[in-house]
Amino acid sequence: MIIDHPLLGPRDSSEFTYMGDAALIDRPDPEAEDAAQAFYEYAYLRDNPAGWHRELWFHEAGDRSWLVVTRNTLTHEISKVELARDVARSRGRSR
Amino acid sequence: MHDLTPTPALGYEAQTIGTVTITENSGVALASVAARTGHSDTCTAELTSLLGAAPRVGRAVLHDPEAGFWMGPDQWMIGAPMATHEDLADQLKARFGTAASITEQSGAWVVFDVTGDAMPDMCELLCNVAIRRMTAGDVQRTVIHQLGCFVIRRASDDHIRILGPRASAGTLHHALITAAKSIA
Amino acid sequence: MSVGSRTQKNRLSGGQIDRDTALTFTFDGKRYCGHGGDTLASALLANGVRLMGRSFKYHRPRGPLSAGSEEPNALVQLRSGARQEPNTRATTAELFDGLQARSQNRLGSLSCDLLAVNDRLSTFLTAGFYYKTFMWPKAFWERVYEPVIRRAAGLGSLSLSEDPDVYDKGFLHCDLLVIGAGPAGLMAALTAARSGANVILADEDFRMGGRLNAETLTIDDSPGADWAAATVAELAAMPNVRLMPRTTVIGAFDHGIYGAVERVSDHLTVPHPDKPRQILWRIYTQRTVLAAGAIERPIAFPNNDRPGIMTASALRTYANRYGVAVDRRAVVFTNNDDGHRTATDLHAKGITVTVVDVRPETPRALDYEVLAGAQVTDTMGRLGLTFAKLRLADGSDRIIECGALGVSGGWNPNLHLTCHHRGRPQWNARLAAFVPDIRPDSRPDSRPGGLPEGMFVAGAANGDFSTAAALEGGARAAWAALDLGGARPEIPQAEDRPVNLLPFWHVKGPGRAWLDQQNDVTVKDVTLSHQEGFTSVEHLKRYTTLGMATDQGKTANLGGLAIMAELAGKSIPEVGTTMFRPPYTPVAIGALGGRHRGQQFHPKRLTPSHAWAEEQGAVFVEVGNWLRAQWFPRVGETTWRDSVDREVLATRGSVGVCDVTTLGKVDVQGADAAEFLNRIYCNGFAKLPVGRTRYGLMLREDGIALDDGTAARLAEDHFVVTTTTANALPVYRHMEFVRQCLLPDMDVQLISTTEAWAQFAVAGPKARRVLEKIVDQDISNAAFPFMACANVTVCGGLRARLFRISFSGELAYEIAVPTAYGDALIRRIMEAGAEFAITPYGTEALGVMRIEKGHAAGNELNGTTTALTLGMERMVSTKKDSIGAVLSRREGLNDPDGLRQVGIRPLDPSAHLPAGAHLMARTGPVDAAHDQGYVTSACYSPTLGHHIALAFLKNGTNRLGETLRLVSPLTGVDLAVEVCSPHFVDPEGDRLRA
Amino acid sequence: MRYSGFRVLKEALTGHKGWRPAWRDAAPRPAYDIVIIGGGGHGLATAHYLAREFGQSRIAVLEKGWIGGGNVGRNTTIIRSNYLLDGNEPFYEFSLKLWEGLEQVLNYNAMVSQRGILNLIHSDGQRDAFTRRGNAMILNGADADMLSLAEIKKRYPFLNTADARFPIKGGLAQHRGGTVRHDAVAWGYARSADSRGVDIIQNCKVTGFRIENGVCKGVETTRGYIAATKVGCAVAGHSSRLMSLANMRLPIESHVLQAFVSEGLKPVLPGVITFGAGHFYCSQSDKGGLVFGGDIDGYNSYAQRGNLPVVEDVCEGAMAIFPMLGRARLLRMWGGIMDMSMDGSPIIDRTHIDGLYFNGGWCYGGFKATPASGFAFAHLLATDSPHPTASAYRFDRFRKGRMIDEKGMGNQPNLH
Repeated sequence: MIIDHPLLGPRDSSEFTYMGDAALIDRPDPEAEDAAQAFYEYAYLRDNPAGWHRELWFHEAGDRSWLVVTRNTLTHEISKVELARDVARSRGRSR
Repeated sequence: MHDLTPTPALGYEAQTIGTVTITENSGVALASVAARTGHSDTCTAELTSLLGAAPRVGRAVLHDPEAGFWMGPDQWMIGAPMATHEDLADQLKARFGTAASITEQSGAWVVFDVTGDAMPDMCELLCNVAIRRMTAGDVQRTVIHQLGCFVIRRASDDHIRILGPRASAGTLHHALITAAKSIA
Repeated sequence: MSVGSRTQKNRLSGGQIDRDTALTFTFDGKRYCGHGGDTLASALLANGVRLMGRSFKYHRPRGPLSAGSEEPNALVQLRSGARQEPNTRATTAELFDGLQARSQNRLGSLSCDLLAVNDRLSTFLTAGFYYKTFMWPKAFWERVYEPVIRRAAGLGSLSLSEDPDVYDKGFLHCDLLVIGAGPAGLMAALTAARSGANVILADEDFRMGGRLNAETLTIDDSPGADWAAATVAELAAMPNVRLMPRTTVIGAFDHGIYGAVERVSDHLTVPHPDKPRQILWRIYTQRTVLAAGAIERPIAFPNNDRPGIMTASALRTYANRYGVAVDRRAVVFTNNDDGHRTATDLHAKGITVTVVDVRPETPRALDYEVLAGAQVTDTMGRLGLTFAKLRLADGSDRIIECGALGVSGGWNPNLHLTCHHRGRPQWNARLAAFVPDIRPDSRPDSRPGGLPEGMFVAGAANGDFSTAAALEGGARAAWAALDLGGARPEIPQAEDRPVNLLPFWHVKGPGRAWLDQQNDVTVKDVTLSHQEGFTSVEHLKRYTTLGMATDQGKTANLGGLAIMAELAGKSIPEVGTTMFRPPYTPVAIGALGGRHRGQQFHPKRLTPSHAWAEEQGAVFVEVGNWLRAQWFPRVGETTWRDSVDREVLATRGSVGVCDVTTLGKVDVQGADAAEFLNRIYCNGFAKLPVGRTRYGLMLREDGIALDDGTAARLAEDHFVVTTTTANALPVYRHMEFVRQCLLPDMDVQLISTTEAWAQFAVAGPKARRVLEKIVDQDISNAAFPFMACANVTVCGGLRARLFRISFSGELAYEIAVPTAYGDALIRRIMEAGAEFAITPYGTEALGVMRIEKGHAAGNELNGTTTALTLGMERMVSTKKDSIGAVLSRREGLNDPDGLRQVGIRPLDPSAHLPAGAHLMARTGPVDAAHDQGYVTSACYSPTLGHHIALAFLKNGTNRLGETLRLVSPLTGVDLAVEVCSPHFVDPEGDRLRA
Repeated sequence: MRYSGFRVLKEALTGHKGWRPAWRDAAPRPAYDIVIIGGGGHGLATAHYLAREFGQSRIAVLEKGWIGGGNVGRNTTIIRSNYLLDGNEPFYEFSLKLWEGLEQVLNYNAMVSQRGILNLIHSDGQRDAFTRRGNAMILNGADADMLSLAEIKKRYPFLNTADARFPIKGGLAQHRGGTVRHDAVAWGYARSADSRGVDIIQNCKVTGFRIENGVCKGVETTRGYIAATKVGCAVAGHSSRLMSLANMRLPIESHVLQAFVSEGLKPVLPGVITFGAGHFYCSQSDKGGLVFGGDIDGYNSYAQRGNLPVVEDVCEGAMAIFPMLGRARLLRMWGGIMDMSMDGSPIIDRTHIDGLYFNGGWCYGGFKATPASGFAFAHLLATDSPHPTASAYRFDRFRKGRMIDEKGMGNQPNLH
């Protein structure tokens, strides 16, 4: 597969390491009442869609960026690639 | 002044196979510069004053004595002659202060210069870079025989510089020699 | 009379062979002569040899069915010795001087194969018979039946010695990849190349031109083969074109990546030294034109598998391209006009030919016999065709003497690669064949079952069978693929005959009619398969093995489908479709392995002291890709234990040194570095003072221990984190994930510096005395206490890092210098330590000392242990958030009866404790249900004089002093042990602080 | 109709007129006691054991395509019970024992071949881990044998021991492990279930569950509504898609695993062998093809195809230990959809919806589990209590922190 890196352009997926659903960015609040349940769902439950999937890839043999890749799990077509850091910020994560 | 002598990663003689010459270059001091949060502009400015320009994404600035290339977002690798810049990291720290995180990298890398007409054919057997599309100053981090390497297209058309992990210098050199023989 | 042609009784005039080069070769030991440009098959046929192999199941005599890579029958064992190469298609094997080939899958000689008895038993050996028998008596399957079956099965054999040839892999990038160099492919390549695009043209054949080399038709009034040669020459002269003959594109992978195998040396007696036999190319292309042509399909009729019976186009190819008459008397059996083209060409070569056409209305021929409405109903000839039996239009029978029978059931577009993204071919009734699915919504690759992204199909592969249509289609495909504007390219003049065909699949009647010739699948087998309910195409394939042979049923699948459709009373597309998976043709495993063999399988990582350690005669061990000194044998030491015990005692007694460069090192800088580590480690780091080091435990988010190590604070905004050797990469990746994805606004920067620093542990009571001679600064206990760290200088000013940390439990330091100075430093340390008899120690002694201290390592951090298991529960801070904190509180991970780390010592001091042994109650049953835990690490402790071990024991912390039974049934160990503290040596840690 | 050598002879002599379909191509009835979704190995085995062992009747198996078309028809055919953890080993040993008597039970020759499986050892750490595992196997009543390099070389003389990057130091063998003709397993179970009255309904895709007040009443299908007292789901790689119809999210990701077969060759490999320092395992089928595989591609996929890097990785492993394979040719590659669970172990459990049961999360190890999975699922469906050997395969183990993590890789499915 080829991942169109937002900074570097097309790169072979073998340069990357895969982690999984980009929902892993949305780490729950450990202080929350339902933290135990929230962390259980966060760590273990997946939508696992047959179709479009937002997922995390690490450019291990490249610029060491974590990327959020939107890929179709039925066809492997990739429609969007973003820097995970930008996505994380846009989802309200900071420090 | 200390009395320890450095040893090169391999210390092999330059080797010419067919038209390709492979040379270990142990004369390069290296240090990385990573911009602290909110200081990328300061870093860009400093890099410009140091190299004449801040290396853009996927590019190197082939400048003397210091040269530099882009490593990652807000991160650059600076290289300079070991003879004059062994303390490159300290020099850079002094220059960038708290605007950047400086990390000494000299020991981490083995540097090979590969030159010759058949260099592109050799690259095609080594790594997944579109070598014939690369122009002077293009840099790509890639994989050679499972090793993470930087491939830098130097000024002259038939010259690339390869930075690879020093501990695997032997493996990397073997891969280069094998490929050179294969296309010779 | 050309050289060597005296023996070639079936050699005709003409063809694209070099009659001036005589190539001698052997088949089953007999010497023959052929010419440059021959394949093994064409050369054997020229020599009058039709019998080339035996079928898989019935061991029927077989000769070539085709003249290409779709060949099911003529498989031979090529070359000899370590280069022996099973199952090679004689029809594509390029002839070279000294070629050795042997027939395979036979018992006895090829002409007298004892296993041909299976043919006599064929009525018992029908499809799937083995599922119904061999079940009694039970034990007999493995003891009797299976061994016999295994011996009989299989085709060729491997040499069993290492492949002496090497293989390369490479990467190519282009704008347009053209697959197939026939009229369509050449026209596509030409069109694209003239537009300036970077073009790769790949063809599996050693001579480009495709069918044009095998036909007599003309392009622009010159022979097609000449036009092809001229076009190839023009392309070869263009800098933006790469011509790749002898290159098979094996698969279409995601996003325009194609695998291709270039046979660099297979046409040479042996490859040139240092040159590969083959190269696996990964071709990265924007667009692809598939112009792979079409494959003629046979018609099934009784005994249609005898040597001499082949596709009509194969007969034509042998005559036109190779100047070979399979026999001087030929019959062509056809259901379409193309069969008549074969007859015409054969006749022109002086071959007596009769056309048997199933159609009542057929083209006329003046100079040879055409039998309309006739069929071939049977054939004769034990080892090769001698007679064909015909049923004429009037119902009468006729027997014709012939040694060659060409069969044409129509052509199938070669759409293999269009299926690699699970594209489903569409049925085309006019051609009675499946054609690629080129419906618009099948591109881009937006739905399963579409064409591979960026692929365009042209020529016969697309169902355009005339030469004119191929040329036009090739040009159009390139035009569309590259989105070229301007004037359309000029298309040369060529024949444009329409396809004229009456679908006809098999001749009814008694006797076996073969569909899959290699796997011996007959029409009867398909009938039985239908009768037993295996009617879907998937069931048919699996039950009868139709299309599962080395040719993937390229000539067989559609026939099988057609028969099944007939039986099920459905249309062919209703029954199913023909799908193909990569590779297009079988690929040498060596080519896919490339140079990653032997010592080069994985890279080697050498420590900075490697050369020095070798001088010391160290024994090395693989730790991941690292080579580390395991121990340093000395003269007189007979076992590894002698060396390891000495190294441990010397270190604990005086001082030892060990290269610990392999530990992962991550440079953590930035204003928020401390807070960042506070989140990464389960224990606190925010308040760690500058100049101090702290042991840290990292958890995964699921609460399980990920890794442990130390973090040294060199400055307010600068830490150096160490990881275990094995986890260096995963931990760095994890830290980057937390940094970029969870805490994106923290001011922290990470760089892995594992290899930038050479690091040595200097341990033992005399460690300080040694380092005082090396470090330029004051390192007295007061100035540099336990867990201190600092940037220092050594040997008069070399920048270095010093950490007072200890894995061994002794007074110890780790000293780091830039890697280039590692070799010099270890030598200097040895000099400085000489007066204290400093002893280099390896990973074994390191392991012994850490077990003696009860430090966890890889065997304990096995991905299922928690801080609690390791006895570090107090480290998990409840005051702050850190990765893994929340889920580490789950009940299952806090079970009071859960596993806890303990020490184990044998009651009998001479007893040996094996790691991996399990713990049982002193009395009671020994089984899984009563398992109490297991031994993680064990060693002989020279310090204590007996074996010791670390173990995980249920509720272990509260069972110190208890006697247990340690069992290892696997290795026959069963002994009594006592549970004790895991801290065997210096539990108070006084030595560390000395 | 009983199969036997005698029957084969008789039919041969009478023109094979007597053979009947191995199973009826049944049409759906309006209602069943138990509906199994998924006509793969596990679903068909479940139906067989429900009928044979638990006296259930009115059973249907719904298959969206043709039976046996999923992973049971696309795998490397290995059976073994060489597991480490108490949650797993008893179950897989139970499965292996069921394999041992399968053909006689089914009256179908699935060619169960206990030719032995060997895991190579390349480091001391690995030896410790395998020793612990071998002991766990024996303590669970299975067989295990630690072999020396010399013993291994006797069986595999052409292993690369001369020039190996990671020298072979020994191996853990399970002699009762081996291979089975995979398609025959599906057909054999189907034929047996059918003969016991089970309706096997092909080309019947489930499009929804009818759930009322937390109770599952039946399933909507492409062939109409089918009422059922109990519905069992066994659809492997498609588990998440199916259960989402009941608004369930699973601790599962679907990944592609590629497998490979070579051209037919005369016998070279006596048993099943796995490389411990790379991704490669291999056996040789009775037809002569080398059947081999390695690691999953590593990304979520339902595409049933993989990519070149993994093909190369596997063949590099092959060349590393068997450099004599260089001239053998890879004939075919395919990709299956693996239901990779969060701890690498399966789930056989009730769901929070009454009458709806789940069997999945088999990762790439489902084939060897087929008999026990079918038996245990049948047990659960028939008795509403877990089979003793499958009592750990519960949904709630993740919430409770009782993962069954053989490899210790944690909650990242592609690492298992």
